[in-house]
Amino acid sequence: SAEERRFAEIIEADSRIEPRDWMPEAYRKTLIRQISQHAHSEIIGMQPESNWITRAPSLKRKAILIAKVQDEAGHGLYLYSAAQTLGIGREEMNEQLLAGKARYSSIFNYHTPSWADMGAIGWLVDGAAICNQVPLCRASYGPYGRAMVRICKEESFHQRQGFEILLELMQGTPAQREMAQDSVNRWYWPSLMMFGPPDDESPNSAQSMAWKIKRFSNDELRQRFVGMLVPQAEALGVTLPDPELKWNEEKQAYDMSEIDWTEFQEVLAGRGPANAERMRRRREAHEDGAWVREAAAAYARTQAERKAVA
Amino acid sequence: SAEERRFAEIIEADSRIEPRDWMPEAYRKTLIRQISQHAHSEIIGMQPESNWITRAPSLKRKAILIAKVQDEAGHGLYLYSAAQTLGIGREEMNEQLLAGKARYSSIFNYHTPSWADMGAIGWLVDGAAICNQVPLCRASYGPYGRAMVRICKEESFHQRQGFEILLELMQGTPAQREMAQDSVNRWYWPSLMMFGPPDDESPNSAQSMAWKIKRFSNDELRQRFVGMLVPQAEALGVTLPDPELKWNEEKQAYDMSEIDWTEFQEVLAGRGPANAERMRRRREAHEDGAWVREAAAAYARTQAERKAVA
Amino acid sequence: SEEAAEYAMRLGDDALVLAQRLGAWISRAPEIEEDVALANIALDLIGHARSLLHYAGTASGRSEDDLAYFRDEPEFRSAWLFEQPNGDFGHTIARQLVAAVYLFELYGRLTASADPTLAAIAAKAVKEVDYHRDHAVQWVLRLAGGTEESRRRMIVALADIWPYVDELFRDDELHDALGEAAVRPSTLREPFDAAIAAVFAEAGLDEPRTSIARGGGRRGIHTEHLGPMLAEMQVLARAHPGASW
Amino acid sequence: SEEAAEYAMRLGDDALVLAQRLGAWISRAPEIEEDVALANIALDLIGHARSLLHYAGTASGRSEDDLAYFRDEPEFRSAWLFEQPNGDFGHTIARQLVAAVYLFELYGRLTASADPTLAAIAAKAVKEVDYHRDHAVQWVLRLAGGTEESRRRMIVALADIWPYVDELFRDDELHDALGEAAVRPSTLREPFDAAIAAVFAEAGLDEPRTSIARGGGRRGIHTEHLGPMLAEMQVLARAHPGASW
Repeated sequence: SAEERRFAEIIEADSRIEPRDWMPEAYRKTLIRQISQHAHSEIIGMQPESNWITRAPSLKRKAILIAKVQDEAGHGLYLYSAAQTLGIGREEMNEQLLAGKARYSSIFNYHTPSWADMGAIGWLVDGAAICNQVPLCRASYGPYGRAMVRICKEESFHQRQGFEILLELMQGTPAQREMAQDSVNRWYWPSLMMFGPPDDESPNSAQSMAWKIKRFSNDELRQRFVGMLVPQAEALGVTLPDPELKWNEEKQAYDMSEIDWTEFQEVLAGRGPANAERMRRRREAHEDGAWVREAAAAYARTQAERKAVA
Repeated sequence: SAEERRFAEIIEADSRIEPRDWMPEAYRKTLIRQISQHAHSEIIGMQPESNWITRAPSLKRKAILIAKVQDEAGHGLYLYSAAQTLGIGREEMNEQLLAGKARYSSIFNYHTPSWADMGAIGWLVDGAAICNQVPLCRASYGPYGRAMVRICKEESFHQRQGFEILLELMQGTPAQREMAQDSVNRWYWPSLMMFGPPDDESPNSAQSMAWKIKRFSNDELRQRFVGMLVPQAEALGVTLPDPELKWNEEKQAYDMSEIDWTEFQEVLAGRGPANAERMRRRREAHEDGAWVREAAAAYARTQAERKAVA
Repeated sequence: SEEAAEYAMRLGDDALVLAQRLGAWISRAPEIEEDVALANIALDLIGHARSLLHYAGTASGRSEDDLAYFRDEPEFRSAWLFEQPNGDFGHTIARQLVAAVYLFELYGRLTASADPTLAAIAAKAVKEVDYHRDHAVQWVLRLAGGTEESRRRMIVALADIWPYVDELFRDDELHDALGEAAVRPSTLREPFDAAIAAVFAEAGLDEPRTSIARGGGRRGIHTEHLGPMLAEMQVLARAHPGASW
Repeated sequence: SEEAAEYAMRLGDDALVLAQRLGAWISRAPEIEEDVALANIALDLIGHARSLLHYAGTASGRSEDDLAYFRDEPEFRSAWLFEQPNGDFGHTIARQLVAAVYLFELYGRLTASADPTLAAIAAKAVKEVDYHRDHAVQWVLRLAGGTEESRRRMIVALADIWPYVDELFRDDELHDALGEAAVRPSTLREPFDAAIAAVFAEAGLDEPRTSIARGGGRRGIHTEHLGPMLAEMQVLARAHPGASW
């Protein structure tokens, strides 16, 4: 049809699809799934870091941490808005999350037992997120691409802050250095898993790449990320916990140990360290806040009626 | 009337009035007021000590403290039962407390900023309570007198434990000794106020003594208490914070500085350190527990109906 | 001067304690927009606390973190209002209303302080607390004018918080000693009452008639809420004395 | 032996962490009778913790208080169930149900331990946890069979707690090493399931179908709930190292 042709042309031209443009139903569904998953990840992702807001060891770090978690809430809001342009309501997305029907990034099912995790999350998790997300700034769906531009800017700021936390620890006392290394040991592999399964086992990737929602394969992005980490780890003085990790001149890529994909599958299946905690906290915040949201809605209605009468 | 005569005879004979005996309405009201106030004091009195349950500095002390607060809950329950024999319901007493219509002992409107307060409360507050309460074991109203026998036994145990906490602190580090002395400084005067206003300003006392609910005057009890404290303070090595305190051979009583009765009146009028906190906690526990009590009542009804049918 | 340091410490502790309380909301708020808003307010307050405690510490060679993490409860100078527990969202809003209206009046006048450091801190802070005030007022209106349940909760929350209002407006020798460098708290009472009365009038609320809590925060006397809060706030810093973060 | 000490530490930490949680209820329970009952259970558990940690410490010359107050989070050996927050009363009861049924089966078998100290501790404890079990069961029946609201809350609470059941029944090398001195956790699963099934049948509840939490408490890996709890529990003891109380 003419619509389909026009859609294909826009994609072909690396131009943007906008909310009022026609789009294939599968494209819409894929985007809703991906954007809402991304939004949920920002929201659930607040939890592991909020764990240290009340215990942050200096006022400067407390402020930086609050600002970071606040940014995540903000990212969640932009992304929910972007998803809403595709015709799904925020309440519906939230229900899907609470019912376990919508996913969020598995990385947030890990715990943050130590302050150093505030550094490792910034350096590794936000670092991996950036590698994943920078290409999304050119995503074919306009509202998503534009949200990602804003988000990526802030994420790279977060990554630098995480690096600084680790750097401060690595230049500190033996206990602080140990704390930093332990945290890197715990977060390194989960952060590599953030790029998703190896290319030959990633079923949705081909279509997403054709639609220019996605622009690089999982393994390409993972390689790029590791390449970025290696010199930074040296600068920090931390050891990346992979004895096989080294540059392969021939392949022009890093050799690495095989990733433990059963771990990935376990967390995905709900058996990660913190899946139950994360969902409980979200549900309780939502339920405890119900009376507040109802009050705000009722008040807004009354005000609108008054204005209508006046 | 014959009833009045019989009542007077029982009182005269130092025998006990029992729930089914006739009694003057004023006697009943006085008792309800006094017993429910005493019950409320036990319940509100759990709060200042529960403040340290989660932070008690050794497991032994944690256990002793929990046991003590538990005893207070138990005393509250006996006393509510005793009051119920006079024809008032527990829910009604609780409503009076939450509405600010029933009192509790002002002493519990003081805070417990330090661990040493667990010692000072036992030594001074429970000590004063015992002096007040031992005579009540002979109170003319049977259920009250019997409840007091049981309570007094436990209170004297608590007093000894409080003394031991202070003794341990006074034999400890300089910081611990300072903690103990500071706490005694804060609790000494409020504990003396627990005996109530001076005899010449205590309007209800005369009738209560005639009815043998009360058997010694406020000032008599206060003197007895101070006489008990002086040698114990010496044994502890703490200073009682009254420079005027000394034995007066002539009067056969202790001279002491004048008590600051405006402080007493302030706390009584709701302007003590913790009045608002105490009532808020009690109200919140009651409200948060409403669904649980309703469930228990509904379940009991269902079970009773099932038994009736079977 | 030592007096200016003490004064800055009082204001700094108020801000720090309130920021710590608000920080505990983040990721638990009734809606994401409120996670953002409460985080924003907490951030502003930490900013104020840092400036004020930095200034308070210069006299004695202590850093903002020395003051925040290595003082014990009796050395904290915050008023009782700020350490009151978060409670439900209504309690947090009631506490915010009182805090923000008070701080707005205070910082507004402190911009004219004879102490240039305090004046500069106040000039920045007053714009921020103006936003906090607006945030609290809007929520009081919404909760009081929302549902029956929200109105009931708002009224309970205001009654629970009101005993802690009085302490904020008490003068003591420090204000005498500081003269034009400080703001006399008693002078803020009238504008505070007027601002609150306007909010209550719009919300159809009566001013709560409650007892007045004794207070004593300015002398290091606190309610039973501060101790456990400090235990959590200071635990990591104290486990690594001398470390830098 | 070192293994027996490690085993005693696991059991002792379970008891201590749960007692600390229950201690926070006292003066806040839904009725005074429950203040008494929860205090009673907390007291029993502290008793168990003291005996077990005393025994655990003898090998390394540490006292029960050294172990309770001067270990950091990664040295605690409690399972994740016990550190779960109190939540509403339903959550506390759900946690109590699992804990008490598990501990009853465990201590019942541990009375036959080849280690006479553990056997003696278990012999005393089993009678007490029998009461805890009865307390929890009665409340599950009341809440499930009470009002609509209480039934809804009980079901939510059980679902929130159920992920933490599995960890309790996992064997590891320590149990191999201890042989007849310890109880193999996996052997308790069947009686646990049977006891729970009976309660659920009477209460008209289905067993929650939830995910299984990973656990790791026995290796010092904990949820985000333990850290803040320890900060509060240990604050005073750590402020006065070496002091006696």
